[in-house]
Amino acid sequence: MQELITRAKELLENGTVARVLGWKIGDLPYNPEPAFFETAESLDKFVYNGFCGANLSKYMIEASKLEGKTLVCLKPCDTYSFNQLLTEHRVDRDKAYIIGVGCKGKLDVEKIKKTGIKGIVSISGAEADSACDTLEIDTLYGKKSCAYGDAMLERCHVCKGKEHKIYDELIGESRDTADKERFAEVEMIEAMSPEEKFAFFQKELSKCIRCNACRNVCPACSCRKCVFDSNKFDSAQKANVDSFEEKMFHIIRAFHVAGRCTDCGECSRVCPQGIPLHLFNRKFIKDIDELYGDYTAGAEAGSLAPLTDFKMDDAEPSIVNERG
Amino acid sequence: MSVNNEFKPKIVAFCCNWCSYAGADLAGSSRLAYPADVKIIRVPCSCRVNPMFILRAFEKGADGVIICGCHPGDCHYSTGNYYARRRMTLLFSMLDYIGVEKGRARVEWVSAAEGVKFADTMNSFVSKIKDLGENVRLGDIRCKN
Amino acid sequence: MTTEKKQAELIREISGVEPLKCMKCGKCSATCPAYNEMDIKPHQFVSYVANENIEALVNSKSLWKCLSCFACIERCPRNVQPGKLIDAARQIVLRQKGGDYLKDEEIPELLDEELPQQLLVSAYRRYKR
Amino acid sequence: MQRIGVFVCHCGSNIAATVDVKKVVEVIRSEPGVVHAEDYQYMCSEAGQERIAIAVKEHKLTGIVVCSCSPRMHETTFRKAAERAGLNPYMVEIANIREHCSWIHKDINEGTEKAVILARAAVAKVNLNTPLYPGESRVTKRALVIGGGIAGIQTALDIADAGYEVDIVEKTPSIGGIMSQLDKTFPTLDCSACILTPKMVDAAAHEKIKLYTYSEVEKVSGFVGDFTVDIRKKARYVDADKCTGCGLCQEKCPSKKTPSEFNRGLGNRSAIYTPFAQAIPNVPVIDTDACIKFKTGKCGLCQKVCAAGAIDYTQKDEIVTEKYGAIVVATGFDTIKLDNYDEYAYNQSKDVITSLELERVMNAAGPTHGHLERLSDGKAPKEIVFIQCVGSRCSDDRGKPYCSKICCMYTAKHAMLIRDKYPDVNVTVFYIDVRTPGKNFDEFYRRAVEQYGVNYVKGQVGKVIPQPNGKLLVQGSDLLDNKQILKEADMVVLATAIEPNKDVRKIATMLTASIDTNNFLTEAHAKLRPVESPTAGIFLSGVCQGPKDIPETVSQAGAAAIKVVGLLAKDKLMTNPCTAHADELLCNGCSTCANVCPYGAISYEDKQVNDHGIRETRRIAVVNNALCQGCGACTVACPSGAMDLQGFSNRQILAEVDAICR
Repeated sequence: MQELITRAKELLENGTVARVLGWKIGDLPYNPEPAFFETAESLDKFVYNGFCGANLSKYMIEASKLEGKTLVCLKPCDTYSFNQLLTEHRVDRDKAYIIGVGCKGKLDVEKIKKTGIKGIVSISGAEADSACDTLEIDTLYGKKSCAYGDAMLERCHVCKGKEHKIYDELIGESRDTADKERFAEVEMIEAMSPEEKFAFFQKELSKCIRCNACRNVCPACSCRKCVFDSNKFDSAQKANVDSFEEKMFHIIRAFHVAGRCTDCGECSRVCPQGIPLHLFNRKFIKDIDELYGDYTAGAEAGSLAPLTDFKMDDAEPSIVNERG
Repeated sequence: MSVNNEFKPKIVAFCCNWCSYAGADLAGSSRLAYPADVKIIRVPCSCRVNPMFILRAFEKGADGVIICGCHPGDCHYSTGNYYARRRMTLLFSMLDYIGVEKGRARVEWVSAAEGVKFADTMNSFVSKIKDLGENVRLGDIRCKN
Repeated sequence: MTTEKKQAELIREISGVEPLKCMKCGKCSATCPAYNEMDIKPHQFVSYVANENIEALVNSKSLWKCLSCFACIERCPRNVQPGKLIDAARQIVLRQKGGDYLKDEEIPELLDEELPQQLLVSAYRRYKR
Repeated sequence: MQRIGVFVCHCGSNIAATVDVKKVVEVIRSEPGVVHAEDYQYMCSEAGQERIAIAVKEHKLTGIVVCSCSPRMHETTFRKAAERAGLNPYMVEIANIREHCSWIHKDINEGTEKAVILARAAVAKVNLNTPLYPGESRVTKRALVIGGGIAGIQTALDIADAGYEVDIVEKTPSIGGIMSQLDKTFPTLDCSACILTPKMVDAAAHEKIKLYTYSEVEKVSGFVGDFTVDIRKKARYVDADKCTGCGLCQEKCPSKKTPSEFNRGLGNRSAIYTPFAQAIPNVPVIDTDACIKFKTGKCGLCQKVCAAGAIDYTQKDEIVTEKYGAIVVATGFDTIKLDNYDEYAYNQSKDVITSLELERVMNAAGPTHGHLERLSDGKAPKEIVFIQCVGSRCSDDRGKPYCSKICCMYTAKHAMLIRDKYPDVNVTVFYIDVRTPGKNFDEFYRRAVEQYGVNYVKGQVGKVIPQPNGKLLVQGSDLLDNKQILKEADMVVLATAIEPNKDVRKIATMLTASIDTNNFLTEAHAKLRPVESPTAGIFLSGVCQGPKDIPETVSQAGAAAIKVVGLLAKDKLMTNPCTAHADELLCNGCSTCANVCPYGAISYEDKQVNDHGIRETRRIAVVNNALCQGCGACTVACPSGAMDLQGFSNRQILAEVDAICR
C-alpha cells in the first residue's frame, strides 16, 4: 500500500495526473469507500486492503469529463469493467492512468459476522501487502479469528483470474483465490423443479426494496437515465403495484447488461437485502457461453457483444424447452 | 355455466409485417380457424420486439406471448430475426430459470406463404397455454381492470 | 438399438468424426501410403461408419494396415479425417478383447534408445485399457 | 388528447357476417379519445372514403382508426383519404378485423368481442401517434463503378447508355480485369480479347464514361443519392495528354526484370510499362520500385527517347473529389494463395501451375507465345493432369468452403483446347463432381470426353511428387475403380479456388456495405434483391458478390446498372418516415445500436446538449433517415431506451399490449 501511495504522490506532484481515484479510510475498520484525492496530503487517508472491494471503473465515466488525467486503481476484475466501458465509449483511455493493483481476494464483513463474530473493533490480516491466511479480529468480546477464505466475497471464490487486462503500471502482488466452480450455483438452480425455482426467486426477490443500489454500483448499468426512470416505456419508477415489478426490473436489468456484464459481483456485494443478484447475470453468461461460444465481456476492448452478433445456425429459442 | 367457466387464455402475438403478419392474413383469407384468444400486434420485424413488451404483456395478464418472424435467412431486413432469435432465447431461458412454466412464451418462424403453418402454430400454442393454465407466476398479483 | 448402431455411434464419439461431412472426394485414399495393403480403402471407412456397417470394418485387414501416418487427416478438405475413424475402430476391437494389448511388464523389453518417447506414450494410451 | 374517429367496415358480409359491426361502433365510442364512430358497407369505396373526409371536418378529427381488412391491403388507401381530408397520413391506424377476425371465427359473439379488442388496441395506438413527414433527399445524377473488369465495364456502359454520367475507378493501369488475361472463353471458345477489347474501347470512347485508371477510392462519405468520394489518382509519371502510346519507352527501358502481373508472374516486364498490348488507356506507368531513375537518380532513358515529351518524373498523386448518387462495387476476384497446399508441389515445381497461369501459357501474347510447354525446361508435355477443387469446398482453414463455380467448365475448356491443338498429349482430369449447370454447359463437358477423349477420373489427388527426371508423379484415387493411381505427368494444372479481391474489405468498410465470412459482399435480399447491398445506394456487380462466370457476370452487371438507372432517374428520394430516432438526452453513445444496424444508418456525433441545466458535449447516435429502413433492431439493442422507432414507438406498442390484455 505504501508503494502505491508513494507512486500516487509522485504522479500527482510531477503533474502526470490531476487526481487519484482510490479508496478512503471509512468510519469502521471494514468499510473503506471510493474517493478522489487531489493533493498529496489528502492521500494520508488513502487505504487499500482486503475490504476495498468497490470497483472504481464506473467512476471513470465522470472522471473522463474532468480536466487532466485521473490515476485510477483497478483490481484485476475491475479492468474487465474498464475495458467494457472503453468498448462502449463511456470512458476516455487518454484521461486514465491505470495502476493495476494486486488482489488477494476481497472480504465481506457480512460473512465474518455470519460466523458469529460481533462487536468488531479492528481487523488485522486484511492489509494488501501482508494478507494472511487468518484474520485476527479484536472485538468488544475479546480476540477472535476467521479464515481469510471464509470471509471472502463469493465472487473471489470464482475469480476470473488475477491478470490485469488493461493498465499503465502494476503495483502489488496477487494471490489466486478461485476455489469454486463459477457456474455451480446457477446449475443448482437449473436443476430445480419449476416450483422450486419460482419459490427460490420469489423468496429472494420479495426482499427487494428497489433501493437501486445494484443499478447504481453496476459498471454496465451506466445509462445516463435508466429506462425504469424514464417515460419511454411507461415504466417510470413508482411504488410497486405488484410484486411482478421487481421481477421485471431484475430480469430487464440482467437482460440489458447481458453480454456486457463482466461478472464483477458488485450488485450482490452492495445489496442491502443480501439478494444474490449475480445469479441473474451469471445465468446469462452461462447461456451465452454454452449457446454462442465462450465470451468474456471486457477481456478485450472493442469486442462485439454476443447480443449484437449472430450466427446463421444459432440455436432456436425452443432449445430452452428441450434442455430439461 | 360450465361453458363460461372454460379457461379463455389471453394471448398476444407479435408478428413481423413482412412474413408472419402476411402469413396470418393468408390464414384468414384461406379461412383457417384458430382461437379468437390470439390477438396480433403488427411490428416491422421480430427484432423490434423488446423483452419489455413481453414482460409487460405478462404483467398485464397475458397467459401466453408468441413472437413470429420471417424464417432465418429470409428477414426483410436481412438480419433482424437473427438478433431476435438470440434475444428471445436468452429471455426465455431466464423465464425458465426463475420458475416460469416452459412454453408460455414462444418464437415461431412463419413465412408469408405459410397460412397453414400460422393457423397450426396458433392452435398448438393456444392448446399449450390451456394446458399450462392461467399465468400466475408472471402476473403474480394480477393487474385486473 | 442394434449393436452395430451402437458401435457406429461409439466410433463417432471416440473419433470425434462426423462422417456426414464427407464429400466423397477420395483424397484420403489418394494420399494413403498403405492403400494397396488395404481391403477396405480409407474413403470407404467413412461410408462404412455412416452406414453402420461396423462388423465388416472391425474384421477388415485394413484396420491393422493403417500406419497412423495421418496423411489423410492432414489433407482431408472437409475435416472428416478417416484416420481417426480407423483409430477408433481399433480401440473398439481392443476394448472388446478385454485384456490389455500391451502389458506393463512388456514395456522395458520394448524400450529402444532410438525410439521417440512419444511413440511409447501413444502406444500405451492406445493399447492399454 | 386526440380526437379519434373510428370507421368500422362491413366489407359486405365478409366482416358483418361474424362481427356485429353496430356493436363494435357502440362499444368503441366510450374508448378514451374517440369522438366519433360509424360503420359503413365498404369503407374502401369512394363513398366510404368520403365519409372519412366528412367526419374529419365535422368532428375536427386528429386521428383515425379504420376497422377493416388487412393494412397490407388498404392502409395506403385510407392514409391517402386522410391526407386529402387535411390530416397527416400517419395518423391513421388499421384494426384488421377481417383476415385476423371475421374470416377465421364462426361465432358472432366471439368475433365481435375480438373485433372490439383489436379496435381498442388501434385506438390506444392512435392516441400516441404523431404526424410523420417523409424526408426528401437529392440525387446526384452520376454513378461510380469501383473496378474496371468486365463487370464494371458492362455496368458502366449500361448506365451510360441510359444517359447518365458514370466514372470507373480501376486500381491497375488498364481496365480489362481478369477477363483480359483469359485466352478463350467457354462454352463457345471465342477468344477472350476479341470480345472484351471492343467493350473496353466503347467504355473509353463513351462521352458519358470517365475512366480513372491507376486510381483508388480513398474515402467515401454521404449516403444514397448524395455520396462524396475521394479518388486517389496515383502518379503515372507519364503525361496522358502528351503520350502517343508508341511504346518506345518500354522498349528502351533497361530495367526489364520485374515479374509481369498481367502474365501472372510467368514473364517479365519493364519498369515503365503498359500491362498488355490492348491496354486502355494505352499510357504506360512507371513502377518506381523497379525504375533505375527513381532508385538511383541515374538513367532517365525513357524521358530521352520520348518524342512527345510525356515523361514527367515530378508527377505527384492527385486526389479528386467527386459527387455520386449511386456506387457500384465490381471489385472482382483473384485466385487463392497455394502456400498451404504443399501436397500439390506448387511452390516446388515450375510445371505445377494454376489454371489462370495456363491461360497465359496458352495465350499468343503470353510468356510462351501460345506454345504449350513446360515452364521448367520448355519441353512439350505429353501427359497433363488437371486437379479440380484445389482449395474449393474445403472446410478446413486452408481453403474456401464454397464451390468456385467456374473451374469445372474452364478445365473442360483447357482439356479440349489442348487435345484439339496437340492430339498426342494425354489429358487426365481428377474430379470430385463435374458441375455443369448452364446453357450448353453439360454438352460442352461431354464433348471434351466423347469427342476429344479427355480422361476424367472420379477421385482426388493426394499428392504430387516432383521426380529427379523432371517428371511429376501424381498419386490419386479412382473411386469408381477403387484403385489408387500413380501417374507420371509432365505438367499439373490446379483448378485453384477463387476469392474476392483483397481490397474489398477495405472498400466495404468505406461504403458501410456488409460482407460475409468469405469476404463476398452481402446482397440486400438473397433472392429478391440480389444486386443491391443492404446499404442503400450501393450495388453489386460480378464476382464481388459470389463466384460467377462471364455470362452471369454480364447479366448481373446489367441488372446492377438498371437498378442504378432507376435510382438516378429520380429527382428526389422520399424517405420512409418510420425510422429510428435517438433521444439526445438519453443516448449513452455506446455504439450498441450501430453494431446491429444492417444499413450502417447510425453514426455518432459529438453534440452539445443541455440536460436539465448540465451543458456538456456528448457522443450521441444520429440516424440517417435516408438509410434507415425502420426495422427497429437498434431500439431493442439500446439499453436506455434512447432509440425509438417512429410509427412503432415503444409506448405505442405497449399501449396496444395494454389494450389487448385489459
